[in-house]
Amino acid sequence: MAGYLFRRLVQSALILLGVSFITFLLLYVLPADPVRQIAGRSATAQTVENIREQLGLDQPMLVQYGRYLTGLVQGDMGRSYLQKTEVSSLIAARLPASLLLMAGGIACELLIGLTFGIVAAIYRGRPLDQGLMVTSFVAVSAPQFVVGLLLLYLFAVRLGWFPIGGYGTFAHLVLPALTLGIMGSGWYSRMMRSSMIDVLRQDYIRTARAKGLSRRRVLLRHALPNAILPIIAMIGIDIGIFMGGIVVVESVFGWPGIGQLAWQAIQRVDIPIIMGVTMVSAAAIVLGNLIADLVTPFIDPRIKLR
Amino acid sequence: QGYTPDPNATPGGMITVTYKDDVATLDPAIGYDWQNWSMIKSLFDGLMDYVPGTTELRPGLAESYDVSEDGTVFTFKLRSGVTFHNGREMTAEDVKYSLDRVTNPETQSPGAGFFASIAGFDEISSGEADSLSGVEVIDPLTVKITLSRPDATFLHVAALNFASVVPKEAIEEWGTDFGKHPVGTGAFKLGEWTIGQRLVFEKNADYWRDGVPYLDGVTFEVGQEPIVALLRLQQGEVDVPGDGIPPAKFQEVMGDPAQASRVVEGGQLHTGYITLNVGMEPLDQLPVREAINMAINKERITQIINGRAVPATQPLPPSMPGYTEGYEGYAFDVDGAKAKLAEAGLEDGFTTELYVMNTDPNPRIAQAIQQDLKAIGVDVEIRSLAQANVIEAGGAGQAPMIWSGGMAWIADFPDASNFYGPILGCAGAGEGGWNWSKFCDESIDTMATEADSFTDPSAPERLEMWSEVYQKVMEQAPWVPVFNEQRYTMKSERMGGEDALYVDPVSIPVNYDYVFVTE
Amino acid sequence: MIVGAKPIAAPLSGAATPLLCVRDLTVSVRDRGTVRPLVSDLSFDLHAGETLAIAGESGSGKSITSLALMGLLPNNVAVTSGHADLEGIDLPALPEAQMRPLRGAKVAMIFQEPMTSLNPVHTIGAQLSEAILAHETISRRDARAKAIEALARVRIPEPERRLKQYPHELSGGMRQRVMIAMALAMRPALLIADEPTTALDVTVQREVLDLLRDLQQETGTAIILITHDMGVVAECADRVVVMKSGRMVESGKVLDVFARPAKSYTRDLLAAVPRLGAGAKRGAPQPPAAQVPVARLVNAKVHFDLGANFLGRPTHRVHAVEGVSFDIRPGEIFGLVGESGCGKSTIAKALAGLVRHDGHIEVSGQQLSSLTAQGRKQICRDIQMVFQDPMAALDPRMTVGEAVAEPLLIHGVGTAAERHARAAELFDRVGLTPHQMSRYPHEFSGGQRQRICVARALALKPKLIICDESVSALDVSVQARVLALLEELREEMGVSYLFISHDMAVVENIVDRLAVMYLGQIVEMGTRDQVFGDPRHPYTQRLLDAVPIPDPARKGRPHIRPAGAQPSPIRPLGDPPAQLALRDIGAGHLVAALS
Amino acid sequence: MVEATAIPHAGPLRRLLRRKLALFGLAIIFLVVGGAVFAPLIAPFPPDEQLFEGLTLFGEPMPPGGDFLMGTDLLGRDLFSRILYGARTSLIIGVVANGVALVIGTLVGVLAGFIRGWFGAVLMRFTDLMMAFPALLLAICLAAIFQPSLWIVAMVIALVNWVQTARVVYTETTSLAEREFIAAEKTLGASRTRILFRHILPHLVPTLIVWGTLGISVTVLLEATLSFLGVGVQPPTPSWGNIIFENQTYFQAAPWLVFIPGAAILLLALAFNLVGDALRDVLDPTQRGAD
Ligand SMILES: Nc1ncnc2c1ncn2[C@@H]1O[C@H](COP(=O)(O)OP(=O)(O)OP(=O)(O)O)[C@@H](O)[C@H]1O
Ligand SMILES: Nc1ncnc2c1ncn2[C@@H]1O[C@H](COP(=O)(O)OP(=O)(O)OP(=O)(O)O)[C@@H](O)[C@H]1O
Ligand SMILES: [Mg+2]
Ligand SMILES: [Mg+2]
Ligand code: NI
Repeated sequence: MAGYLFRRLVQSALILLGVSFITFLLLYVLPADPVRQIAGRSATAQTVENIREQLGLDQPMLVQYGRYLTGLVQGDMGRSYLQKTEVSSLIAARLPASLLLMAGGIACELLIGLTFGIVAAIYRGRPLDQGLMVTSFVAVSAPQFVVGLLLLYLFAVRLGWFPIGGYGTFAHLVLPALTLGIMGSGWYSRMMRSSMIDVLRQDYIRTARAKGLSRRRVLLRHALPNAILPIIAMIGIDIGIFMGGIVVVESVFGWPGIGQLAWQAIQRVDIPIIMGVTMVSAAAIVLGNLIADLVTPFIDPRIKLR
Repeated sequence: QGYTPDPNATPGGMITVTYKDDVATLDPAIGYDWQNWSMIKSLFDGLMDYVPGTTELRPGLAESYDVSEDGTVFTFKLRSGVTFHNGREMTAEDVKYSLDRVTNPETQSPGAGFFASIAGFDEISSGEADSLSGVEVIDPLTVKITLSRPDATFLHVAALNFASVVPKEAIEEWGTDFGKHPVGTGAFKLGEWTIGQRLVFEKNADYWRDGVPYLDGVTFEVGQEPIVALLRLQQGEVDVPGDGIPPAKFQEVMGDPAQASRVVEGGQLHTGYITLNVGMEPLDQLPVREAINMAINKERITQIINGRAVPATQPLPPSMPGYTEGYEGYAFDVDGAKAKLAEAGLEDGFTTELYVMNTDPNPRIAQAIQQDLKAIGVDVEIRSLAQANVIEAGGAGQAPMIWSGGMAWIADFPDASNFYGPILGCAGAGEGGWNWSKFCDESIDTMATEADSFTDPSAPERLEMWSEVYQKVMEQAPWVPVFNEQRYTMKSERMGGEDALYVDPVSIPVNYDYVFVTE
Repeated sequence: MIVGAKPIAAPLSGAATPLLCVRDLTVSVRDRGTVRPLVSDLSFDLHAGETLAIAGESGSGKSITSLALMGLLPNNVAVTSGHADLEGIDLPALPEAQMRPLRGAKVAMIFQEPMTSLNPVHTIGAQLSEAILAHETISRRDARAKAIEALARVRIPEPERRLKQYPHELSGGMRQRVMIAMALAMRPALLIADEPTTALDVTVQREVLDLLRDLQQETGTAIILITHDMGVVAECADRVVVMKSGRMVESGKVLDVFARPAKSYTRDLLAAVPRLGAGAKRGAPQPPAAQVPVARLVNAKVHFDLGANFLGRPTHRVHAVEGVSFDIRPGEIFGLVGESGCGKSTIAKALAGLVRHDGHIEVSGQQLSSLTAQGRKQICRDIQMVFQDPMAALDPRMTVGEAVAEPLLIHGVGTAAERHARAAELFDRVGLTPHQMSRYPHEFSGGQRQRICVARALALKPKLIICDESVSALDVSVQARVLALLEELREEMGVSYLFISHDMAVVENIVDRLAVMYLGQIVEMGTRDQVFGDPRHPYTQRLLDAVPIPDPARKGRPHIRPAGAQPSPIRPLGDPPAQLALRDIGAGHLVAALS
Repeated sequence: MVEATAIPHAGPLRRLLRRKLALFGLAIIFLVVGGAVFAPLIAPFPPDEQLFEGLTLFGEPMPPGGDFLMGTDLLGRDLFSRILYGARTSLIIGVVANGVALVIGTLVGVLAGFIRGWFGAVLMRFTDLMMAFPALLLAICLAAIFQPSLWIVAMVIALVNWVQTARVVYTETTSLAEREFIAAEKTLGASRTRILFRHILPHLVPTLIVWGTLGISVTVLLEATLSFLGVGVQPPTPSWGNIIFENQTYFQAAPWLVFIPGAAILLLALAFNLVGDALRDVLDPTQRGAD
């Protein structure tokens, strides 16, 4: 186990290294000059050159990358070109909100997706199953911006159950997490359905029934843990998919996460922030996958980590 | 001075203002965004200032000033007893320090270029000196600024955010993080800043102007989608949506008399234009550029943005001194345009590209332009990209046409010269410059320099000259001026103060120092 | 109530009312719109404390009958007429809600597949106490105590520790015992045991059967024992019902039926039963020919590494095969016996090139480890394998015709038409009809599938066929047919076999020579007569002793129960087991020295 | 209890056609494809013509009805015509690009899961890397470097979307590779390619159907995001995703501009799913009789 963890961590570090290099390369070839953004419209050629030199942007790409990496290893992500603040503190201020939102999103999609999937599997082939299938397709096909606004309009403005955007309490989290989770819930319900149908055919389900257990218990205690196994790998994948979604959701709900930070940085080629957010999100994704892999043996004791 | 306080104004109360984008910095030497511009104005003061709600200059931290005959020496007499938010008294040394700082390349100020007329600017920007030789402290309350050439706009420059006076010790304490811990002399001071969520400004009780500000504080909530901000305004949670009324909601608001009555309309020092790259085939031919100018149906484009603009005929917006009243420009005339194309030997039209920033409504406007040009046989391919990519393409001179929306010129200060230099003059036409037309006419440039050498910025001859400059520019048609945006600021019921404060030309969206709440 | 026209299993003691009374039970399947009966008009009685065996060929509806009693039929299968009264309650007619409390409490069942019938993600303890808690309102702690007691009763060593283990950490025999413990913990009035020992080797089978009998004596539970092994029937049952194609053929006391089978099918069934000692009558095996052996193992070893330290290096090693040497001569049937987990399948896999090995293995003169990919493919023409579980060994998405023709296709033999013709011929050969070729594996019974696998193995006319428990799951009559087929093929084509089985009787009947394995090593090897006639190693003796004898008259002989925990082939790295030296005690009869 | 009704044997196509839902799905697919192919014949207006009568005096779009079957958009263009032409783009993205992503993902996952060893490890770590890599950034760079086009956006989508499929397929393949019939194939001397294509791939079909059909909606919407960033089709070329994106803030003022293209995407994905599900049931021999 410890050995596995060690190896996986080394691999993860290599992956992050790869991500950082490719991202850096892309940003380097990107036809957009950050110095122009910093120097402003009235800048003279002299000023532009001064700034370029100060930021080391006149150096060859590999030198720049080496410098960035050296900083990164020491926990220094550099300073934002436009905000002048340390990227690490900007990200640190916003990361908790994004993580909370993702956790909420995962919780929502699991809750909705798994429930729907289980119900659909039980009522396989009947109208309820078909209804749920259509629902899951609606969930997958609905643009998040519209879903967010609809939810906001309905539950916050009309019904007043939740605050209209913002951050802080649990009530603030519900709608954004729901918006983020709805798309995934469609996937999960389809995956869960097929996984569940498969598990319900297994012999041990028959054994459980032969013991005289209640239907509920057979489903939740015997079928669910087995059916959820293939789904766990997906939760790791989700974090990557969410990175796109949080930009939209955060802006609709005024959620102070890194999505908005990244978006503004991309619009204005604030390279240190783009790099920082990329690295943090890549780390989150790698970690998510790792956790998914680490959690599986707890649910399925047959799996040995090697 | 020039401003009579509102007799109905009552002190007290907090208001909430929302923005979509986060506030990047509150450092006056750095901040150059739509949102932080007015915030910085309320936190800091410069030597000069504007009468609220107008474009009229008035002294700020300077009590009075003298200008030498030749217009190159400005002597500012400072007010006494002005303190920074940290309690220390402001002196002439601070003024000098602030100007040295903003022009020092280390600061990386996007506004450094505005100070190019101060003697010693070149030395400091090339790193030969670390202080402006043109700024001298005469005594603790007197500063003398010497220019290397006469600059009619210098008083406006002194009123820019970049010229705000900052305390040296605070900057030394915070270093580059000063932008997150601003200390100024302004009407408000920063109370709390939760990154990504909100900023709270508190009233500066020791503010040197008597009676203002009225408000106890302002809460800025950032990261708020404009549509949601409007919803919240309708629910009474927000007082002023900083990004204005989103297009999707405009008809709804204006269609409801109760809400429409809370919308203040005003002019704006803005022009939306299309740049035509004079260095690229076939736009290098004047008739082609003229044809394009004639082909654009500006009325229709203003209709697309809910009529929230007026069609433009020239680079300057109507409320700008120097605007040429009655100038027709190029009237919409499809046949005329076709004739012009034929003149250039392009009766079959041609294919070209139009770059545009990818946020609504810009792609829509681009499509309207595309349709108009198609009518005269010009096929336009739209390239809708992120802001930085459009700016890069423009600077590199790769873009045949660019629609300026989203990145368009809103004047830094209300002077005609502000629309020329970097965007139409030779200075900006080089590689990477902001003159995306790459238009450079030496004779016009000379004329512009001449106009700027006046001592009095509002001298009629000077405005006359500027008017001529822009007419000359339009003769060459490097731009298609499309419209001048109108400002529509919506406010909550409880907001008080003259309408002019809500469409203040320099403090967008509102002048926080002078508005008040009525409950 | 009693329908006289049908043969009805007569009650053991006429006076008492039967515990279970099954009358005219018909179970049908809905398949592609048609309704087809799987079990027709089945009737029998069962009294408390009695054991009823249901025997019959594969696919005759034994499992379906028991599932019908449990109310656990698959969705598309339903009881269409008749009834089955347990203490006066008609079980199949009960709605699910009322049936549920009866399951476990009144009727319990041990399923046919012990490997898959336990939930892999819960501990043994959780699954056991859950069963107890479902029917009794007692505290968790009491349930745990009862679970320990139940495990102790099925003689699982260290029951407290086992509670925390997961099914995959137990051997097959242990799992089967857990299933039994679970069924018995609730003290049901009726216990249905569906082939409880098919998957087990003889020693474990012995233990399980003894256990069932002991428990029955203790609790008075009535047992329905479903099996295809007539030895088991003879040893354990009081009465027997013989089924064929969903119908009852014959029923009666075991002694009577075995002594005087009334129906020809029963007679055939009994005749087909392989008996230990019967092989000797077949005559001595051919003398070993001096040809090159088809396969030869010299000091072959297979290890699996387990665990990992923080550098990712393994910490433990399974010594699955530890220095095994033997050869298989042309035309010879070589047997490999030994208890579960001793490494038989691993040897088979090593020969087939499915696992890496150390040491020397050569097939028709070519050393396996030095083969190129092309050579390996070539070797496949000489050596073929018939797997233990035919269902698992056939691709469920391929028609059986394609499956049989596939090896020809792979090796580019003939045109499509020729391949088809050859496949048809093979189908004929193994006793199937060519028009079944377009069907899919799940549409066949177990025995038929096994024959399809044999046909596939024969397609390339190999020199050696490895049969890994190939007949264990088959009922005796089918088993006999398959064995006869193998024998015939040997005669005709001179094929050699490596025959792996836990069924000593079968082995004795078919092999020429055999090796007995224990913990990855051979403990005894020789000709059939040498090993069966004169077993020298104590392990061989124990193995032979455990074989059930299909003669009810010899019921209840004492058995040696293996004592203590079993030694394990898993050892820390760097601690290989000692190599046993084999000693020739005459005429090639090799026996390991006792340690 | 159960009625005996005999149904004679029938070929897969006949059996497929007998399913009502599958027929419904097929009908929709034909409708969409037909609409896309014959758009110039069917569309009442050119898709990018900004009609003068398409906007009200205040510059508002016209609701469905009258001359405009589905209303007009913010520039006064006929929505119905745009939906018809948009089907071309969206079909290419949703079916072709998504399909390519599915194929790449399946190949990578299957190879990594089946071959294992260092080759499989490298493939999977590469997949992890791609998963951790910010796809939008790649899109922006490509947008700025290349001329935007439908093919670039299709390529980006294929490049980005295979990752999840690869991971899921990988997990499934590893467990399939452990199945005994695969070992049996090896003893027959079957080549790896044969085992992969003939014996492993068919078993992945159900999963691939779920992923493939859900992927339609996702990629069609993703195309809009990418176009917004400048990678994809540029205005005024319509695509369903674009139409939604351009107009999503107007979902209250002009709901038809969002909900009609949304419904189109939904129907397309659903139709493919219905056909896919039916195909799987028809082709999968183990499912016969069951259900
Ligand atoms: N779900 C099902 N659908 C269709 N036919 C089925 C189903 N389950 C079982 N059958 C058929 O019912 C018949 C009886 O099956 P059953 O499992 O009872 O046989 P069995 O006597 O237990 O055989 P074995 O000794 O192989 O276990 C077989 O022909 C089998 O193919
Ligand atoms: N892939 C593997 N990894 C680790 N251990 C294994 C593996 N395959 C087999 N073993 C172990 O090797 C030993 C020999 O297994 P093998 O399957 O050869 O037994 P067997 O004699 O065929 O038993 P059975 O009669 O139950 O089939 C067992 O202890 C088993 O647990
Ligand atoms: Mg059975
Ligand atoms: Mg085995
Ligand atoms: Ni009766």
